[in-house]
Amino acid sequence: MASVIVGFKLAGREVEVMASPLATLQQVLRTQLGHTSVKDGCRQGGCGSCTVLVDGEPMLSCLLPVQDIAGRSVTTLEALTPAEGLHPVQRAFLDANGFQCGYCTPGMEMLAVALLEHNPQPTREEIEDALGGNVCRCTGYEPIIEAITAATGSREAGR
Amino acid sequence: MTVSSYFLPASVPEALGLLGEHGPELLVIAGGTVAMPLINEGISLPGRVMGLRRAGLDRVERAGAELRVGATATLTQLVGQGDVPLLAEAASRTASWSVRNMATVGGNLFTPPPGGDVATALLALDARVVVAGPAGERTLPLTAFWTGFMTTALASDELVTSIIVPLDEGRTAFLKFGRRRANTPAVVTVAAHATLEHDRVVSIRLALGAAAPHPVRLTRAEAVVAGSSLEPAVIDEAAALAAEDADPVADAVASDWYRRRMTGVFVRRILEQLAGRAGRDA
Amino acid sequence: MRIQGSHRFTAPPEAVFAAVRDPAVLLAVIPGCEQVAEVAPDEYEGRILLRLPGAIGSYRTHVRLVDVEPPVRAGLEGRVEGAMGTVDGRADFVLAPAGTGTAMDYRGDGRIAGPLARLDSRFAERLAGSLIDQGLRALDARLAMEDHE
Amino acid sequence: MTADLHVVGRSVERNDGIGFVTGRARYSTDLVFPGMLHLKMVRSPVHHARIRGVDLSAAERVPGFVRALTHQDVPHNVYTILGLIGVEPEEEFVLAVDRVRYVGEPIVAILAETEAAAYEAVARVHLDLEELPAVFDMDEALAPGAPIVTHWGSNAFSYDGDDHRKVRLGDVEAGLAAADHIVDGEYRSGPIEHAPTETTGCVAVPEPNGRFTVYTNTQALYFSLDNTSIILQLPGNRLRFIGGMVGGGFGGKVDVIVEPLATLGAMKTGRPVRYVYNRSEEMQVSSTRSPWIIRIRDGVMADGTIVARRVTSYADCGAYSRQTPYAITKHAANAAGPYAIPNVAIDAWCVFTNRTPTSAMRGFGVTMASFAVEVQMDRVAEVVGLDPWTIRFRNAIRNGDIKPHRKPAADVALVETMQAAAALVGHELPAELRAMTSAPRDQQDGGR
Repeated sequence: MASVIVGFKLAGREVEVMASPLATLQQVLRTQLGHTSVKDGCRQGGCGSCTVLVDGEPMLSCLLPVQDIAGRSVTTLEALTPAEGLHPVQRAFLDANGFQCGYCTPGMEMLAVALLEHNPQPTREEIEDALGGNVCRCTGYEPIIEAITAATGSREAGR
Repeated sequence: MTVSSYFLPASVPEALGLLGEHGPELLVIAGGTVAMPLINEGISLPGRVMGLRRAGLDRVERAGAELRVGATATLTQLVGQGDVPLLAEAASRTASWSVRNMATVGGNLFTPPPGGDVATALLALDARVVVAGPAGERTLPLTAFWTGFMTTALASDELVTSIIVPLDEGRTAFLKFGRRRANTPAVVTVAAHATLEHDRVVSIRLALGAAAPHPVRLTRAEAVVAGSSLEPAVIDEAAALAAEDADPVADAVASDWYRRRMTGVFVRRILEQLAGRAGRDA
Repeated sequence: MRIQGSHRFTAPPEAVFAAVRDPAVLLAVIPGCEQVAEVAPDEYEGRILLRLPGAIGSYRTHVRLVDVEPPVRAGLEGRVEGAMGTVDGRADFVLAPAGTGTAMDYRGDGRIAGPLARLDSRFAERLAGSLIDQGLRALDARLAMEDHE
Repeated sequence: MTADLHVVGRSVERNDGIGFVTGRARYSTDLVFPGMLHLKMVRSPVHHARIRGVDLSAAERVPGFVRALTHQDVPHNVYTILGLIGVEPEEEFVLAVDRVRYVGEPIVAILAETEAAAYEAVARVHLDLEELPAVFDMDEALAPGAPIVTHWGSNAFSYDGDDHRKVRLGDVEAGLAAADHIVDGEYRSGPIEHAPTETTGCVAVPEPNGRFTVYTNTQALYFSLDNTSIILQLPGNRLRFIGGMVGGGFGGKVDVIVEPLATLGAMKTGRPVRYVYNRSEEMQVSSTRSPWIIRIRDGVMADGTIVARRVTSYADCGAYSRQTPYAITKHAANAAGPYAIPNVAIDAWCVFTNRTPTSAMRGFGVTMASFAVEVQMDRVAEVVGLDPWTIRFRNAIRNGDIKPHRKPAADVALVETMQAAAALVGHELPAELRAMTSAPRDQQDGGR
């Protein structure tokens, strides 16, 4: 088993990791780079808890060999969290109580961020469709949809 | 098995070279959405894996009267193209946004049932598969691609490189029935392409997914519909034949009985849609 | 893993039975089959390739015909073995004249061991059924062709 | 007055909320330690079998294999969940000895340097199993001649020397005989998996002082600690359990399944051991809510008064009892519903089958009772020609009423709750129902 060195951009910084063949981006982020906001709910592409942005597009890091994204730019929730205070989407999730156990929350937020980049004023149906791949087992989806809806407002207000 | 090598060829010749060198035990993946879940849980234990994400097969381009879709073009790319609305719709109804950003069109041809919604649409569009091997390229119609459950006409030293979709005039329709609205495997999927002259059906292709070992054309239903004006009696007969010709299995999504019933219901609905009539209840 | 099914051949039972005992025919009709050799009377070894994520690889196959009663019935006992595991099993088929052709009924039972056993059992049964069905269809086509020659 | 309150009537930010929305909340399965080993389980591929042999030789040759744990390595090889709450007998092994009773039952634990190596070694363990007949249906399991799942020769759990849990009040036969109407109902439910988003798991770390620190997502930290202490025969002061972060539980993470073996692995290797279910294990192996069959026969007078209720319930506990016998006791106490019925007989069976063991889930034996009883109440209302509100108000339990387990009811508020619910949904109740209260029957009008 020959490990390989893979370089990519994480939170705007160049990183290099030593990865075993076919190691996933999820494994590398969680076990080598300390980005444990990237969760590990199923490793089957079924729960969305490991959602990260690759060049701004949401992808499931559990299904993505890290070698495949060499040279590309990866964004996790660690990258979005300001040194002080919260990202507007985080603020909205906190205000709406869009979490209970918190395990699905980072994936939900990453997806919400990507959605609002593509579509700053999504309808409720568009939010529901976008969240189709992210599973929550505690709160139900209503407070999460409320949070994202509120985040559209706060983005507007912040401009 | 601990994966000893993961290859990421930068071209088709390089990929074919690796396939020739390492033989049939080289697992080929593209988007990873089918194979990686099995590898992650230790169900699949490949020693060597080849990924096609960087092999330069991800273009979607219009060439004359055809749309050429690279094998590793993502479902999101299909959603974004405007030449074939049926394909955009089928792709948009497949899996979730994040999965569509990864899953490939070529990979959809190999997805175990009840997957393959895009493949079902491609079948209705009479698409052809371009296959590269040591002896060069060959093209085969999609109808000849699948040979059985999880088996294809692809030789062990060949790769699918692109899918060619004819840009035929005609009406199309796509219906997928799942247990929820988004990110759901199909109970049944039906796709149709028809040319009509006034009210008369000149030609029709009806494809069924999720209720057969692989996407299939419903040839007996097509024969009944061709030449008709989609009268209610014709639609009834076609729907009944389709339900008869379905070859479904029971899985966690639906029972075989239910899939057969729903095949009839959704073939009826798609034909009513083609006829421009609002659906009747089954 | 249990398999069961039936198939109709256009050729008569004698021809079908003879074909099943001919390594050259087996090589041609078994999907993914790369080589077959008769290692003893009614005993064959071969290699089959599978390209599936959960079952990828090349499998050594050893099959012995037992309880042979031409052209009516026979059993196939054997073992399929590869890096991903083994399948030990036995299948029995019965041939009966049906018009000018043959009706075949078969059933079998296999024990899967090793990594292969982790595949969903319905998936494995369906795959086995599909491979057998393809083989029998190919056999039928081949016999029909010979008939016309 | 509310102006003086800081919390009541206000929305309060959760003190753990910042950790959740920033992803900084630290779950036990996020933790990585230098030299950490991965534990993966060899599980039964069949529903019921005698174990003739286990061959580890091919697994031991897998690069990265460190060691295996078998039943012989476990100091006290039996789960003691029920023992801790006084329910016996203990019957589930930590690692199977000579028999497996459900698909997924743990047989051998593999410790390896990487998860991939652990998976491969697991796949290479050869099990020699003699398959036995299995039973999956509760009625069949209780019928004569059924394959017996337990080691004591019956597919029923024993309560106080009886083969099921009994609750009796008054004379149910006399009550049924005197009734104007008999209303029968049968209610069934399937098993339900909790499906927490974070799968069950823990990391056990050996400390320089001879103790073991176990980071776990259990819902019941001290339950897990006590069980691990008993199973490993280690005094509790050598175990330090750190929990509190549960990525979804709902009752599914109280079974104490992963901590004892992870800790044993750490003891045997001197290295941190991570034992986390993958998604398939969570769905297939972790316990579920029991499937139930509940049969209710009511004797009802023409005015809607229920004078007798017989409830016969069956809960499928799967191959091992875990917490289901306790759930059935709770069920039996509640199976007649929150109604004042003078004659009640409740018979609740805990049935063993070769299905995945069942255990606690939200409501714990009472959820299905409520479902069955409330649908039954609607049926009773239909039979006597009353609306669903009236039938419930007339029979609602009030302070001082005797409950089926013969304790007087105190501090009940069913009548008031229903009045508030009616107001919330805009349903106007008749004056008779609006006038009712939960005060003892001899202190108010409208009592019967």
